[in-house]
Amino acid sequence: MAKMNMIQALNSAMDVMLDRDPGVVVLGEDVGYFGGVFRTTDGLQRKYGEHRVLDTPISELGIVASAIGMAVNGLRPVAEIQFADYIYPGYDQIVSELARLRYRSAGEFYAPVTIRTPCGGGIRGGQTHSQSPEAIFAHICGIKVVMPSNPYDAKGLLISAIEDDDPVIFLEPKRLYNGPFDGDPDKPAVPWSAHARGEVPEGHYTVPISKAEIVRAGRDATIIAYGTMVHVAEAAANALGLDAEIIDVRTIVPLDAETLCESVKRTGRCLIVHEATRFGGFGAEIAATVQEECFWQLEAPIGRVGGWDTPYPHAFEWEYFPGQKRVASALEALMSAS
Amino acid sequence: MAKMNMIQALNSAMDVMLDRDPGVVVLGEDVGYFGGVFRTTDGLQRKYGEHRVLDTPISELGIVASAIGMAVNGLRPVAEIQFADYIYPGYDQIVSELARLRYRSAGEFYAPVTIRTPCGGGIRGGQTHSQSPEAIFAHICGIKVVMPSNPYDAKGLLISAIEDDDPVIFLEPKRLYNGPFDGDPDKPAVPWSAHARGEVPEGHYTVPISKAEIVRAGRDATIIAYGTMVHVAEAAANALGLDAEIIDVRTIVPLDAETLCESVKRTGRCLIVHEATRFGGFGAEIAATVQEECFWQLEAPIGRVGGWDTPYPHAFEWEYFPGQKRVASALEALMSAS
Amino acid sequence: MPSRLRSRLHVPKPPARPGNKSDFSYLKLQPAGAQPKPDVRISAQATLPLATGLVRVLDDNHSAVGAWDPHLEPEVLQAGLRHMLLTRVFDERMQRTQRQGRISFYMRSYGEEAVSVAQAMALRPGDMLFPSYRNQGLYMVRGRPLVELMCQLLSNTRDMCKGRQLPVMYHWRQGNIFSISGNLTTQFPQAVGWAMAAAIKGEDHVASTWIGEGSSAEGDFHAGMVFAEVYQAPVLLNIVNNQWAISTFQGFAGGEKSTFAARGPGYGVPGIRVDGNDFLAVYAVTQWAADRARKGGGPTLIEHVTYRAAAHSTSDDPSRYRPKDEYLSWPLGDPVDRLKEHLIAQGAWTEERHAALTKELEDEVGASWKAATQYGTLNEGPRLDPDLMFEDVFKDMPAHLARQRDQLRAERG
Amino acid sequence: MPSRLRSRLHVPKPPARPGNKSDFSYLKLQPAGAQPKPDVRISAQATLPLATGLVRVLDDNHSAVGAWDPHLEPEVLQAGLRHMLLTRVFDERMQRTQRQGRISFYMRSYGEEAVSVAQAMALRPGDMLFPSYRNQGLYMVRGRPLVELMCQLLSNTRDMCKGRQLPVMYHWRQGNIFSISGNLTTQFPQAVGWAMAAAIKGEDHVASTWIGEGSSAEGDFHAGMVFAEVYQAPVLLNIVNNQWAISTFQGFAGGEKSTFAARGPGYGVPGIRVDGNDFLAVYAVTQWAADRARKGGGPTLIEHVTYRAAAHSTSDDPSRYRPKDEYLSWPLGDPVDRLKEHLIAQGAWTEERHAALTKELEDEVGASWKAATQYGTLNEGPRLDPDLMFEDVFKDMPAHLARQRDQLRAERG
Ligand SMILES: Cc1ncc(C[n+]2csc(CCOP(=O)(O)OP(=O)(O)O)c2C)c(N)n1
Ligand SMILES: Cc1ncc(C[n+]2csc(CCOP(=O)(O)OP(=O)(O)O)c2C)c(N)n1
Ligand SMILES: [Mg+2]
Ligand SMILES: [Mg+2]
Repeated sequence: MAKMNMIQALNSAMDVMLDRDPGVVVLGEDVGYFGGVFRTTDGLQRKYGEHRVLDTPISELGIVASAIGMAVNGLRPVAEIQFADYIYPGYDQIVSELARLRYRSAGEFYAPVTIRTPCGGGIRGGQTHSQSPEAIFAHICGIKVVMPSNPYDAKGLLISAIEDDDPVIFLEPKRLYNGPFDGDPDKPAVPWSAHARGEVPEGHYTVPISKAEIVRAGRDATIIAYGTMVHVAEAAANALGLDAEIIDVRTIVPLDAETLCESVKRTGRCLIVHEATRFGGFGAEIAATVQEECFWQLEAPIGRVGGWDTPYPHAFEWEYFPGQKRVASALEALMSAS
Repeated sequence: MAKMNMIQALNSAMDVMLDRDPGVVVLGEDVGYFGGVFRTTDGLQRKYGEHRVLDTPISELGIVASAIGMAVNGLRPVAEIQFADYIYPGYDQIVSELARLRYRSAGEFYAPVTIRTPCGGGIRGGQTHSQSPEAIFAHICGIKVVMPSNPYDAKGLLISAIEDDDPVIFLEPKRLYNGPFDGDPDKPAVPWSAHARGEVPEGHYTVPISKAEIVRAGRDATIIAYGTMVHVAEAAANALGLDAEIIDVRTIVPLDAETLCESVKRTGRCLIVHEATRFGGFGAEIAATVQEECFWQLEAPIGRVGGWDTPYPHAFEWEYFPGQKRVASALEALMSAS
Repeated sequence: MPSRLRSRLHVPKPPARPGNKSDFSYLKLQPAGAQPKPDVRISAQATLPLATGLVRVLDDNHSAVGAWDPHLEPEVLQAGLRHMLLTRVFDERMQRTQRQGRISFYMRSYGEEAVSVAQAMALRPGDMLFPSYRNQGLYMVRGRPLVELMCQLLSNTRDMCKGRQLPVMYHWRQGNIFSISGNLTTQFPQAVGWAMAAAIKGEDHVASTWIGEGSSAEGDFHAGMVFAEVYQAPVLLNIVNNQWAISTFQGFAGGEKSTFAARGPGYGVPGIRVDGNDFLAVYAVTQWAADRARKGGGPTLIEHVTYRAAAHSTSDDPSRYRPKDEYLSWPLGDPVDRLKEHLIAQGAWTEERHAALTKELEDEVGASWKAATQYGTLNEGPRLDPDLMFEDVFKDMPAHLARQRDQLRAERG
Repeated sequence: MPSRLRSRLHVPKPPARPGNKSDFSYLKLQPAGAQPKPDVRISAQATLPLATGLVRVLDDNHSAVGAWDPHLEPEVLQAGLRHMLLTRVFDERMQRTQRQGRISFYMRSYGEEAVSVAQAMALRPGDMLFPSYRNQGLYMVRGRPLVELMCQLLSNTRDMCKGRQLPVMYHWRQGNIFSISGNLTTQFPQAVGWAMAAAIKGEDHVASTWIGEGSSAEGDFHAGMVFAEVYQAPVLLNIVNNQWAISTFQGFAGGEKSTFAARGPGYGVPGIRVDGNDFLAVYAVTQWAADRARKGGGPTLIEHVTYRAAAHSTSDDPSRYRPKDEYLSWPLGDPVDRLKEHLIAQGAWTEERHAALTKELEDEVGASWKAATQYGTLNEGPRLDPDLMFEDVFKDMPAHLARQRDQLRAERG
């Protein structure tokens, strides 16, 4: 096992797959010679050549569309969108084409494309380098949506995504690239090498898509989170000394509702935490499902914590970010409700 | 008062506004000389000239972007997207620009653009003429989202939208264009002239944005719906002889949560019905909010009925459509839960 | 807004509206044989005369003239005539069945048959086609049984799309024809991606894609052009300029001050404007562009000048926005008639054989229709199993869809 | 996939990578004065030589030559020099403050100052500007106090964006400069819409918009071109080809087989390629295009050939992907130096005056910085009220945002 941060783990996943499968190609803005603005594809072009690791024109539409065409011609493209905030010009190709192709052609054509894109805030990126758009993909049938919270999962899930014959939107919480982040920007940064999930096998392995993970067992409440918020939730629960069960959703579509509901049925209380704006966010789907399945076991209203329903403002990054305080006060409300 | 169907009511709203405000312009594919593929803009170019009612190139991106530019230059554009299924190429301009302009410029610039677009199924349109994409706009902060269920509201809400200084996505359930539709395709079509809400004033009036309407008072349960589903819900409740309160949401953003929750607190039971795919749909937001606000009054899990989580298939239109049967069985489950 | 000022906005106007006399004087034409045929290694810039002129082979006396004459054997031309005629007969029959309420929707390619037929014939079977909804001729050439197309139109138990798509939204993996999308222009950059993959794999196949001139306004057009140029992808990028996009004429897509083909050289992509109703010219241009692509010369943008003789679709009534008989004065004639007259002039065809062929094809279409309706129509059984609705959303059905499938089963009793 | 086959994909390669000698031989240049200056009523097609050639006025002897010489008074040139120098001094100082951690991010326009400055000077105050993030010279010309720009960079209590935008994402309603977006190219078709509205209102104003050559690959570029051509919108469409888009050189945006300006005639829009480091040439071309637009001639596409002398942003390290000293061999020189030498050659400037001006501007920038930081910095007070976060999402704050504002107040104690 090696120590890897999330960038290295993602790089390793692509490296493994480029090596195993000559059909795998990597493409995106600045991903080739330069190795990506976050260096996630560093060294891959040197190793596999500029015909398998492609710099592209600045057109997210063109990146998605050409990846679809390549996939239909037998390749297995891994496309990078430089920031999730810039995925919208490719939205039509994702929604109307990538997600629909298998269905509309009754399975004759399909496009095993993985779209990787850094998401989330906490890096002073302002409103156009901080978004978490998982909900606008979760609502689109025909596409899988994944968000890892640590290097081990990141590599295993990315390999699963590339091997999957369905298209996958692979959202990378960029605040976690270098280390776990518990929501407190004033604390010194912790590297992944100090974390168990920073131990990553060098070779091929998979983490299954559509399986949530119970990160920590607990009895008093269930906290459902994904991406950066898994770490924030854990810190908030610890700060309160709460015996909370913490679940990392990992796969947003298809959602592992069973694992979530089974836990809530045991604890009777549920808080959902994500970084995306709250209104109409994916937390709503989780809440709606949980109340449906666990109504008779619920002892308190399901809580939801998210980003405020505003753009992500540059100067108010930490007032905006759903940090430990916001999670903790939601937990307190959750535990005191009766 | 005149009898109008929904197309005539929408046409009348634009007519009134083109007449009152020389800054109002109407633009879109085929909307000018031809009067629109649904004839919603029929006669407007003849009346106001081809510089105020513009045919455009086939570019939803260009339609939204040019409308933003026009709005910044003092006009009040009403843009038509021919089908809601074709709005995605304009999604980046809507999300990153139209919705964000006021915020990012601290109020110095804003774009009072109304985007009208026919949505929903029931007209044998197959998967690319039947979609209901309200959820992917509801999650985007900075844009209002409206969906009327009858001619009177359609005209009053469209005038409000055009007069509103915020951008508005105005979704028109096309199955309601010619008459109310209760979900039964085998029954003879009913025209709006036979319906109270087909009585529409000829001149200027408004229906306020962000106010839901209690369509029918009731004590046993609250059914929350919008667009076509208001009529289906009513028919299903009638068929069961249920004394349900039926609420037409009308404005999806900003949501009139107060009216919804006040009702559910009274009835203790809640069913949410929309035509869009269920997973991650706007019903999830309503359910999440209602369970939060009304937890202690709820006597049963909140139910959600929507389209299946598949594209809208041409041959299975009525198996797909969330019709009276699906609503009725959800109501039965709702009423029998205990 | 000061209303006393006069608007300076330019608003394109079609030359004729209902009630006016048709007027095609805006069309820049050239006589057959006027354009030289350059070597396929020509630079993009040097194609500008080809992109603003008009490649034609068939002259007014029905002879094939000039450098672009592909010198095809009579048998090839007869096959082309047959495919075009079959396309037309098929379209007419399907239009009628729609009028009778037996299919929900239809779109004809009347007047544009040469584009799909000549191009499919000039390409190889291994070349991949990314069509729009008005390229049914591709299926005729590649030989898909009519019954299979009809079953799609009927959404019946043998529907290749399993009931999921509107009529005409075919696909054919085995025949290398891509799935048609309801969303315009999306296939254009996808074809480029397919061609990039062919190049990456070192294969010899080319891709070919078709969009309408109206559709060329979408951003997908631009992405396709840029990616094709940057990677020199082996792809034929076709704009079928049939003068109309539903109710708006080609000036609303940017055709007033330039040709569509001329955009090519601007992007560094060779452009050719061809008489789309001239089977021989379309064939020759396609052959040239495919040859260029196979030799590593990269993409070619081809504008086919033609006319949408029929309504946009069965939902459309063109008499509301253009003179009813405009097609009769279309200066480039009818593609079927022109090839027929050429063959007759060559002594390789007769009116009698033409009539007989027409009858034969009508019978074939009629018999196919009969066979197809056995498998059900939209309104009459047998019907597809509604369970199919939940398949192919993903490769494997996830739990929530299985639950919904069961729920529908219960609902249906 | 058969790996024995050799890929035929063309992959653009920049002429030099780190460690190589710089090589600009790919650049098609022309001497100053080579291009004739046509009447503004010229057709789009006839501009092709302008679009593939290069309009230059300043020759190697620092003289202004040829038909495009705008014959500006020395005072105007001196003002231009001052604005360019101010832009450069401002950029350098802000870069340093970022390195000191006092602002979070910065983007310089080093080497490209002539584009914004000459264009803003050639336009009228009522003309509306839709810039990218690398057009700070527009603000210098239109006279926005530096303190106000700095307060934006600092996200402090006087930040025009109320803390909501990254540094450099300015806007200025009063000065007719539109809000900068983080999303590339979106402003391009918006400017066309603004110009359409000016035409609809019968007004005389033109719009001008700027994008990088890399950004021109986005679909928004195409929408802007098509709408501009169709409605003949009075708009200047500028592509600033500074050879690089972060790490990818201009060949990845489609610059290998054509110029960016040449796309114009393809669309039916006049195109001009101009030496972007030649103040006089940029001024003259802008004047010409604005005059054309005001006379109802419609849009012009202008490609400015220049070089991004600095890093993409403070987050970038260009030595990873291009020779470190590439700018020193850039064949079109430095815009500030060239105008300075021209003025000196004319006897309207001296090295001493230049040194004094530089010092004066450095002092001005220094004093402004001092003043700006009084209103707070990103890390030190005073700070903007976080309540502002919830304003301007909508014109009036809806209930759910008011509730969230209250929740944040409670959270902050
Ligand atoms: C993205 C998108 N926008 C709008 C439409 C509606 N629509 C369908 S066909 C059509 C006209 C297309 O015209 P053209 O490209 O010229 O093709 P033609 O029908 O003439 O073959 C329009 C606007 C659509 N299908 N997709
Ligand atoms: C839609 C979108 N995609 C990607 C980015 C990331 N990005 C920011 S600047 C840039 C390069 C732009 O290059 P160019 O247009 O040449 O402008 P320059 O920086 O050279 O002035 C990229 C890819 C973005 N901001 N928006
Ligand atoms: Mg057309
Ligand atoms: Mg650049």
